[in-house]
Amino acid sequence: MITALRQKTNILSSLVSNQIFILVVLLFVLCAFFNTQSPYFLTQGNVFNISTQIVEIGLIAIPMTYVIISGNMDLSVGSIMGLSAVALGMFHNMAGLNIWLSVLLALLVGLLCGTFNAFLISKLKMQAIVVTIGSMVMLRGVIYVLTEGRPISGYPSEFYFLGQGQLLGVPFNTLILVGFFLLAYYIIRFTRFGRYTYGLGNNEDAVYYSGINQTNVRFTILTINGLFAGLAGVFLVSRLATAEATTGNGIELSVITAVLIGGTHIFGGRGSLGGTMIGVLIIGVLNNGLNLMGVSSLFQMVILGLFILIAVSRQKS
Amino acid sequence: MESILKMEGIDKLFPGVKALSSVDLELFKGEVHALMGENGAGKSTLMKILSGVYTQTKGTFSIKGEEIRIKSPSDAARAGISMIHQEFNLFPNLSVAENIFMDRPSITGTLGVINWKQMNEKAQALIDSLGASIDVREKVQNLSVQSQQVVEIAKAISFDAEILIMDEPSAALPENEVRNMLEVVMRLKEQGVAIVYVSHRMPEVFEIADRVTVLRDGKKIATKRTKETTQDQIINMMVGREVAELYPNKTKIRSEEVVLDVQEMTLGPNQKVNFQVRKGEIVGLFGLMGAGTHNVAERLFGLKKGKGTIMINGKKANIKSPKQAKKQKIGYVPPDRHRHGLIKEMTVKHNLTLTILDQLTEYSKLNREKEQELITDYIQDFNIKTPSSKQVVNLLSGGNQQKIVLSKWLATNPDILILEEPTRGVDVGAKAEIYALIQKLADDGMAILFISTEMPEVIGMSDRILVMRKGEMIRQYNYREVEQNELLSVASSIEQDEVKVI
Amino acid sequence: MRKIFNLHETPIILFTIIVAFVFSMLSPLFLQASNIETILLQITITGIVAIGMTMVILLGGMDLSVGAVLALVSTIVGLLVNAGFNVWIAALIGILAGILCGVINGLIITLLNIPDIITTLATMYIFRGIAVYLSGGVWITNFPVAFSFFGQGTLLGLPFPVIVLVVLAITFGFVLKFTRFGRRIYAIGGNKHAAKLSGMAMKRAKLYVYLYSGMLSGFAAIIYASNVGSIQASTAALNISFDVIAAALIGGASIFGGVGTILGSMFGVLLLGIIQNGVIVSQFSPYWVDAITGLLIVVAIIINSVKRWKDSLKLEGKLK
Amino acid sequence: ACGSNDEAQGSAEGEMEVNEEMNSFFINPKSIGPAYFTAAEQGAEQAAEDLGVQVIFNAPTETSSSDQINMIQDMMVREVDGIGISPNDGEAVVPVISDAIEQDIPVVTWDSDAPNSERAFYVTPSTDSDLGEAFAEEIAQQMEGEGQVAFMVAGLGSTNQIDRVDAAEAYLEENYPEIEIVTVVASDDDQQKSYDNAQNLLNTYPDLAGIVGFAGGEPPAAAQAVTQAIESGRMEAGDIAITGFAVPSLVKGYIEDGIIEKIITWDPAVLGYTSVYVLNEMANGNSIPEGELTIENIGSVYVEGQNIFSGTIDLTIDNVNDFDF
Ligand SMILES: Nc1ncnc2c1ncn2[C@@H]1O[C@H](COP(=O)(O)OP(=O)(O)OP(=O)(O)O)[C@@H](O)[C@H]1O
Ligand SMILES: Nc1ncnc2c1ncn2[C@@H]1O[C@H](COP(=O)(O)OP(=O)(O)OP(=O)(O)O)[C@@H](O)[C@H]1O
Ligand SMILES: [Mg+2]
Ligand SMILES: [Mg+2]
Repeated sequence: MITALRQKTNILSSLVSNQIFILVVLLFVLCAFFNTQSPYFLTQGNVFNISTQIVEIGLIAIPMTYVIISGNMDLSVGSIMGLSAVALGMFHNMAGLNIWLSVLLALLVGLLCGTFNAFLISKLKMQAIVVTIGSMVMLRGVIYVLTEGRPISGYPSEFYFLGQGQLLGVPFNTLILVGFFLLAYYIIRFTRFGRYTYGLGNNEDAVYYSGINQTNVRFTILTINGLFAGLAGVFLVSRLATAEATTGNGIELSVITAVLIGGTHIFGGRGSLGGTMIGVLIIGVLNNGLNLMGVSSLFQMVILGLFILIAVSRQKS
Repeated sequence: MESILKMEGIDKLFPGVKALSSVDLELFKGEVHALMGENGAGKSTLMKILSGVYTQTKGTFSIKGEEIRIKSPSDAARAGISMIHQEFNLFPNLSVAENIFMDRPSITGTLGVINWKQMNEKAQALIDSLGASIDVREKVQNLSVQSQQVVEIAKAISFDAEILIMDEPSAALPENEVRNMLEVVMRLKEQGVAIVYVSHRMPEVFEIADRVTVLRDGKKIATKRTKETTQDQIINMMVGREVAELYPNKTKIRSEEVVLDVQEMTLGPNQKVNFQVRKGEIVGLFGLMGAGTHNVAERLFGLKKGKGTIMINGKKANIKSPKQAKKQKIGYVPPDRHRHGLIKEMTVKHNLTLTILDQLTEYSKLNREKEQELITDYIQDFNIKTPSSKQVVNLLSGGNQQKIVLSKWLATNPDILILEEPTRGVDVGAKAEIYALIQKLADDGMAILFISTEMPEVIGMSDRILVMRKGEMIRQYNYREVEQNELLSVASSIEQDEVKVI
Repeated sequence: MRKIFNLHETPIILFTIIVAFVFSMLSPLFLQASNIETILLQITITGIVAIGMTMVILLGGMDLSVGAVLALVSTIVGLLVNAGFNVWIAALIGILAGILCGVINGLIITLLNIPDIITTLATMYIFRGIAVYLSGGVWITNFPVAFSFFGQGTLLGLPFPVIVLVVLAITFGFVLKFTRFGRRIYAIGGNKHAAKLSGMAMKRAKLYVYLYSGMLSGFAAIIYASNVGSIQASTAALNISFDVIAAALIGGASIFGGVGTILGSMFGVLLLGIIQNGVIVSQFSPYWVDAITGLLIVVAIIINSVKRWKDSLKLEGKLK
Repeated sequence: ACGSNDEAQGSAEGEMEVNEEMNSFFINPKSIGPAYFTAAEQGAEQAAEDLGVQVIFNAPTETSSSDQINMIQDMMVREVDGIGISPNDGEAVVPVISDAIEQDIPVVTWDSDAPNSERAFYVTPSTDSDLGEAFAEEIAQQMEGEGQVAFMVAGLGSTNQIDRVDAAEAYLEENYPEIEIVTVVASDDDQQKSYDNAQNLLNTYPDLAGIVGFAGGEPPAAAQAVTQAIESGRMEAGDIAITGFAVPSLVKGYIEDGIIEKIITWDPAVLGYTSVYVLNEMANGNSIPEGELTIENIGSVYVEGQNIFSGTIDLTIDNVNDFDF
């Protein structure tokens, strides 16, 4: 009896307390609002605009969701992104390598940075947030050493397809983002790796005691996070046609904000990729809509801050 | 005798569980009052209500005839009640002295400034009076479990409370320190403190308690003077039926085929352990805290490294991690299910299949239909009481949680199952079910190593009992060949006649 | 002697000394009195903010809004002194504004139960936005001469800001070590569950800690405004929260709470200050500054971890 | 979202008709918040009022190319009639400028250039290399052609800063071989850090004879550090020459005190005003003639090819009180 009753109230209250549901509603409300405010908001061009602009944040937010769910944190993604971008430019423009080879090497740079973090955090068991503050500063420094602050531009036109081209009438980078999102969604929902990720964030010991090498799971997540930061760097270079020393500066804050708005718990264990994507969309739509309304970015900051509080006020500490 | 506390008609309702119904308890000044009952009978709950951690759903208390309300631990402290909790409640990052005197006006002077010197001295005196040798400036995280228990006791005593509640204070202590602690209890008693002593250890209870109250399924069964009762009577009151019923009958003839052969496993200097477990056999491993039974389990499951040979089905096995142990078809139900056994925030389903996700993976995708089928089967087969497979484990009762830990290892279809404290925090009904389950597994051919500090279940369940003391295997008994008092005396190395049992 | 080597802060102190030694080898100017004074002056602002941050971290939280509070308070104080307010009254109002910001953080966290990091991430945006709005987006500068005392004045021959830092550090170090309030912070950070069982007023402690963090940011803001002489609300102290968190962690604090000291954090701040000054005094290429800084941070973190490993090894050994 | 496209476009055209007579322009600084750009905003707003057009002045709060380009793309959706950009990275805005030109939206750059783009004009006080050379010449004069000089910049990765530094370096090397550039320090636009940097420079280079500040926050920070060094007796007035770019209000006190002799400045408001003016002319189909161009309320600017020079001002004790920005 009692359990049956409990179950019923559970279903009722779970819909109301379901974060994703609320976030989707919030997103719709935002869109509806901006649609009344600007006739341009719901045009195809603008929708693609938004979708292209969220690509880099989205690409990093995907593995960052894994990172945070598994109870870790990575503040160095902006610097990794910048280093990969700059490395791409240097491999191509200074070393004279083929552009696609340079892209591969840039991704490798991202992967290596991720591995560096992963090694210190998972193998040497150092605190993730501390390690990545360190590598954030250090890698940004490496960028300045390499570039002396000068932007690197001039790439073959076929390279711009990544960030500026269209496929089947849809921006290519958006397609890639959607593809990776679906893949990541699939992995976290339908594979054991996903289960381990949640398990790790909730009770690492219990995962270990279940005969699973939890260190490897953590290592993989952090390494892939580096790789995706590198990928975001490549796409950004292609979109902007230049690699500059400030690339990715501060993006970690936007990424983490999106992930947290998406309902992922800062201390791990709970969260979802769907939520993250909606979080990324909310930030993208909010930015775009307020821009269209001509709202000064100062007020946009305040609005974003209030929005964070509203979106996560159900997430108890 | 002067009555100091009266609890009357205490009810406690947790969501979906009635933990206490209409319990009365009276305490006299200067008495040791034992509170007994099976796991989950409601002892801790009653005491947590008394110490302000929980609030009762119904009922009243009065202290020295005056009715009072206790809504928080600080209320209780003001009313002269202090409690040693069953689980440690220490601040690992702080010193022993601070843990004892945390947040207390007595060691602070003007403006809330702490007098460290005075605090350390006071704390040291307290610790010394408990006969322990601990530096009070040491951080608690650097102490052994036993020393931490001593700190808990010192903290509770330091309040100079009129009522002291001790919830299983001896569970984590080695024998000599249990002695010290009991002496302290007697001393406090002489000073007129009323002590509620929760314990599963009959000898202690009969040694120090004046009266004993027995709880069963949240109800008070009786309060008796210790001198006027016997252990059998108490057990009868606790369980409500013959003890024998709890344990399944052994019908099958055991096979002679050795599945697990442990040779020269080193647990400490000059301490070697050798033993075997046969197919379909339940081997009980008994020892007091610190005897080394836990180390045996950890070594076998790859949680600890060490010397010695482990042979499985006649082949030498190299086990360096739980992962490798699993490959060798070993399962392990750890003693601390909250920390190591379960991911309590995750669902029944996800916990149950955590160990076998690799088997459920097809082309790197989880076969979720198969998973669901398996789970439905397990929930049925093992009689796990849960509203759905998607229920969060945290919300299940302890017994059902334990069944999940058990099931998740059974799912791996192990040859060898190591059970450590498999019924800790589990109520009687669930206990019987778990015992029956374990017996059935053995009957089906599983080799089972049954490690427990609860003597009755070791005796009731094991085909053979191995007794350990200080890292050594010292005696072996066959099925129901041994009595509790002998087992205890062997394990604690006190000569039989010295043990004051019954 | 053995006791000194077992001090919690020993690794960071030793590392600071080594780094200082290396810089003094690289440049004879480094150890000059005037340069040391420069370093001390430069760390006052991060140092003061780090005191509050240390307490927040001890509770297991993080205050990302300190930079924005600093910008907001220095804007307010700047506007007030330029509007002709007495500088001391302006400073007092500024500190009250800092306290208010801290209380807002604390109330959101304790009453709405929103995690610290998210709350302060949000208020970081909000406070910064308000600061720029109040400033009207223009430089606030040309302060009256009297105002320069806070950042540039001397007292008993010592720079006033350094005195403020030292007094605040000692005061709060004392509070943390010797008062019930202070020990409560360690206790709550060390084991929330036990703190609850022992009936501690946890929310109140948290509220106070954020209040102090806001207040200390207020102190820092006044010195900042006076010291730099001109304030641009949009960029003032933009990255200070990372610097300060890094300093506290380098100083031995644990992000999980319960572990850390003001002394350690002060050395963390000092180390970062020495590095920032040292790389310039040693005439490294400017492009190497961040890379060297980051590398030294990573090294400092590793050194701290080594100490932690040792402790945990010691623990395991005892448990056996 | 695609289903409602037609409707949305329909209403878009509806509003277009209403707004037909009033041109709207997007003026995009590097970031919003810095006082320099707030001054430019005032100029642009003034132009909007004078010319009867609408101006949207906005940028991200941090100097980031990608955020900046996102915002430009958003404003293109709004179908503004012209865009004026001060790019964080001159290369990064090339594609988005091309897109705008393709949509027949006139584009100018101002304050900082994108030379490889299809922008119609660059509105600037002077070219970055000319500015760099002017700073170099000025400091060399004050240092009497010899000694150590240090450069202070806002960001090591900012295009116009790099161009000015490069030009200044080359100029000094060529014309004043006796002058040694000891270092370049960056403040990341953090006033406290530039002040710290200045202090560290004074300690590190006891013989330092000059500091050039390449961004608006640097000379005042250097002057503040020098003032304090003089007050504490570690240095004498006139030991170190300071020049570079700063807005008058920030350096007024230091010029009056004699810490700074001369600053090369310009009014950001003029840049903002001129940008709006030029965009409006282009939107109305008028051409911009070569040579001197007189703009009402502003004065004369000089059109030289694709550059529109508004000119610089030498700020000294004689005229420091003549400006209100
Ligand atoms: N926080 C809680 N929420 C829900 N139910 C609870 C809670 N605490 C205890 N219970 C229920 O109350 C019953 C009594 O638990 P309690 O911990 O008092 O038992 P106990 O007698 O102390 O057992 P043990 O010997 O294991 O310590 C349990 O069966 C459990 O179902
Ligand atoms: N919300 C809940 N609903 C139902 N049962 C609960 C709930 N919370 C706890 N319990 C059960 O109540 C029992 C007693 O709770 P408690 O927290 O004391 O754990 P415990 O099992 O007694 O732990 P231990 O084995 O360490 O004594 C446990 O068996 C636990 O599973
Ligand atoms: Mg109990
Ligand atoms: Mg219990």
